[in-house]
Amino acid sequence: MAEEIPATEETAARETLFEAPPLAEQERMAEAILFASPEPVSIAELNARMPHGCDGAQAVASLQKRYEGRGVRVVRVGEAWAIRTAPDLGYLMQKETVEQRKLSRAAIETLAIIAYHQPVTRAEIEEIRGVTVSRGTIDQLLEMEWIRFGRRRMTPGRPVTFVVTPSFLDHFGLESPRDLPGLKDLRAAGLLDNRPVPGRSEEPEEDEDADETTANMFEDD
Amino acid sequence: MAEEIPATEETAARETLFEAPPLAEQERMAEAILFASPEPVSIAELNARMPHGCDGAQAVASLQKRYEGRGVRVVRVGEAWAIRTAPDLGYLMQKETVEQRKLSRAAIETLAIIAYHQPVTRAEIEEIRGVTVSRGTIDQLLEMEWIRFGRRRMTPGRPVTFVVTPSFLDHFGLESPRDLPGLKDLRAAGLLDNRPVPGRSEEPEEDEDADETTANMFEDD
Amino acid sequence: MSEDDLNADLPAPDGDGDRPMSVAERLAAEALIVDVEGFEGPLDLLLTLSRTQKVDLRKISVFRLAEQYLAFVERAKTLRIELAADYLVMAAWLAFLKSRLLLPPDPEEEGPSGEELAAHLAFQLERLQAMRDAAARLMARDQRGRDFFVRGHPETVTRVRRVAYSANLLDLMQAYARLRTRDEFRPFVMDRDNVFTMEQALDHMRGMIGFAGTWTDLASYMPPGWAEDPMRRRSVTAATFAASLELAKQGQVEIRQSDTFAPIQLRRREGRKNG
Repeated sequence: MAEEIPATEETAARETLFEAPPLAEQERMAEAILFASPEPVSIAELNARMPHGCDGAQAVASLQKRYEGRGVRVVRVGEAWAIRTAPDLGYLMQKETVEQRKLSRAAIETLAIIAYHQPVTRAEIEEIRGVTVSRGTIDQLLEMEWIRFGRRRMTPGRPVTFVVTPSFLDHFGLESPRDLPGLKDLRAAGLLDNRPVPGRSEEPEEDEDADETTANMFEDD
Repeated sequence: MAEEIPATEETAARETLFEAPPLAEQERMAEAILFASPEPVSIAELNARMPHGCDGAQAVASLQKRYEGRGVRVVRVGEAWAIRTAPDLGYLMQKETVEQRKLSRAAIETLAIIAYHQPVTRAEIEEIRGVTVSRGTIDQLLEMEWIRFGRRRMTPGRPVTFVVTPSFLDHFGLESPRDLPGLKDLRAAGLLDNRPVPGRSEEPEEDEDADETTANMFEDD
Repeated sequence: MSEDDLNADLPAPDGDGDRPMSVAERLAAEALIVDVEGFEGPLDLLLTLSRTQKVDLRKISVFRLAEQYLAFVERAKTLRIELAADYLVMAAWLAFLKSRLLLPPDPEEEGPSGEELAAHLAFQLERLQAMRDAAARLMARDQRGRDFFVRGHPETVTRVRRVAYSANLLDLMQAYARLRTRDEFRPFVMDRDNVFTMEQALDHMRGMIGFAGTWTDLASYMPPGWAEDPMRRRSVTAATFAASLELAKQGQVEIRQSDTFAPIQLRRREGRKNG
């Protein structure tokens, strides 16, 4: 990088050895460090992490100038520095604060049955799960737009059926419901082996607990 | 942007209401959104989060140009975009380095075979490696979210296939599976062909299907 | 097993004609034997052996490779090293390949020629090597979290809390697997598809008996569609017979049978014909 500066005598040799990178390069370094660090970075830490001879304070100052008016800014937080979104664009950040929560066991089982057996009626889901399906579970899946109502079944009572939606396929990275792996594939991938430790109760607040323990007993074949 | 079509009276008012911000402003928005998200953001999501009428693709393209040669870069990951530190500055980041999970040789080879031959069935992986693939290997790669189930192969038994994921691309800094190192040479050398074992007739009636599966994904070049 | 044992057992310069083995070759052979556990199957071993030929994989002599492999298996045998079955299967196949390569092709014989088989093996080795090189190049790439980094501080500008439920395909499949494997083990339930109950037979006969003024064969009381399948025929015969006994007990029919195993006949019992 900066090795080509001609210098005289042996001081030059020492200088070259400890030559600091050009300011533009120092600015790049500060930029990468501030970007990757979860916490604001102090000038002292910056100097410690950058190569010998670098001037962290100067690098941050010119970085700050560079980001003026941009979508993100270099801001001072106490004694340290950080990159933050420009405050006027805060409204764009709403989606980042979505709280991810795992689907309940009842919901994921219901969803799995719909995906593998669609179109399927509520009674059929209950028959497969061996427990009644609460209204909330179906409602939740409908609201997430992972399932929708299918055709009515042409049997007495003409019950509605459920099918999965394109947005379900999208979420699970499937091109079509036919691409769902079968039991044989699951076994081959080792997914049928994950036997819970006996006696360890999972999600004790759920109603299907008894159900689960009997299921586990049979899980290995 | 097609908003400048002159319109009359109250339609004009409505147009103004939905006027897209100037490109420089759109670039700022894309910048803020990409900076804020550790995971790649798709153009669709970008468009959904930016005000009506914005062109996320264009904003990202000009943003990418702006960051050329800087300490962080705008990179493409499959169909999405992300900001990542420049790889030549990795040595400054010891503090941020995460302990990489040690992959077994079997897992690494299996991953490479899936990446280069995708979509590929388990039997094909075993044929290439000459040994059975242990359950744990596939399981581990699935769990790391570097591979996922692809379409089923339209051959007898309809076996599932495996393909690599966007998070695999992100991890290895690849824009798309086409950018895998040496892919072209391997293909030119015929080493990615599905060459049947001589004497073993392999479902000749499925020929078109076999074609389709090897061709897909890498088709466009 | 000590080094001396190995050396003592490795005098024969097999594989390469008369030329005695060089020290390096002997060390290599030893390493192979000792490391057999370290190989990932016969193809991996063949690939390692092929390196001793020091040629481009495309120009490899499969014949010589087969000999090397068979020599390896022989040595393992003399050293009483247990080889896994797939190594022995490969040995048998390579012996076959060797004989095919030696003999002039028999026009009568079916199947691929020795050359075709050899070419395929060479292709497999080249492909495996290519995949290993590709894997090494892949792992040598700049990696996320090692060479380049993501944003360390995800923004939390406005905390608009919205709950998004998530699940991945693994969760979904595991849930389904859990349900389905439970299903496979449902307690045994009698399959009632092919069973005709006495109640059904009674209902059926009561409908017909009014017309049976004359002696009629019991078999004609069986409902249609039950005589073809042996399992159903057994069930319907038993049920109808039991039902006819029940009707006789109630005084509604009379039953007769002329001889052992002769057809059973019944008719409606008239109120006036008492006794």
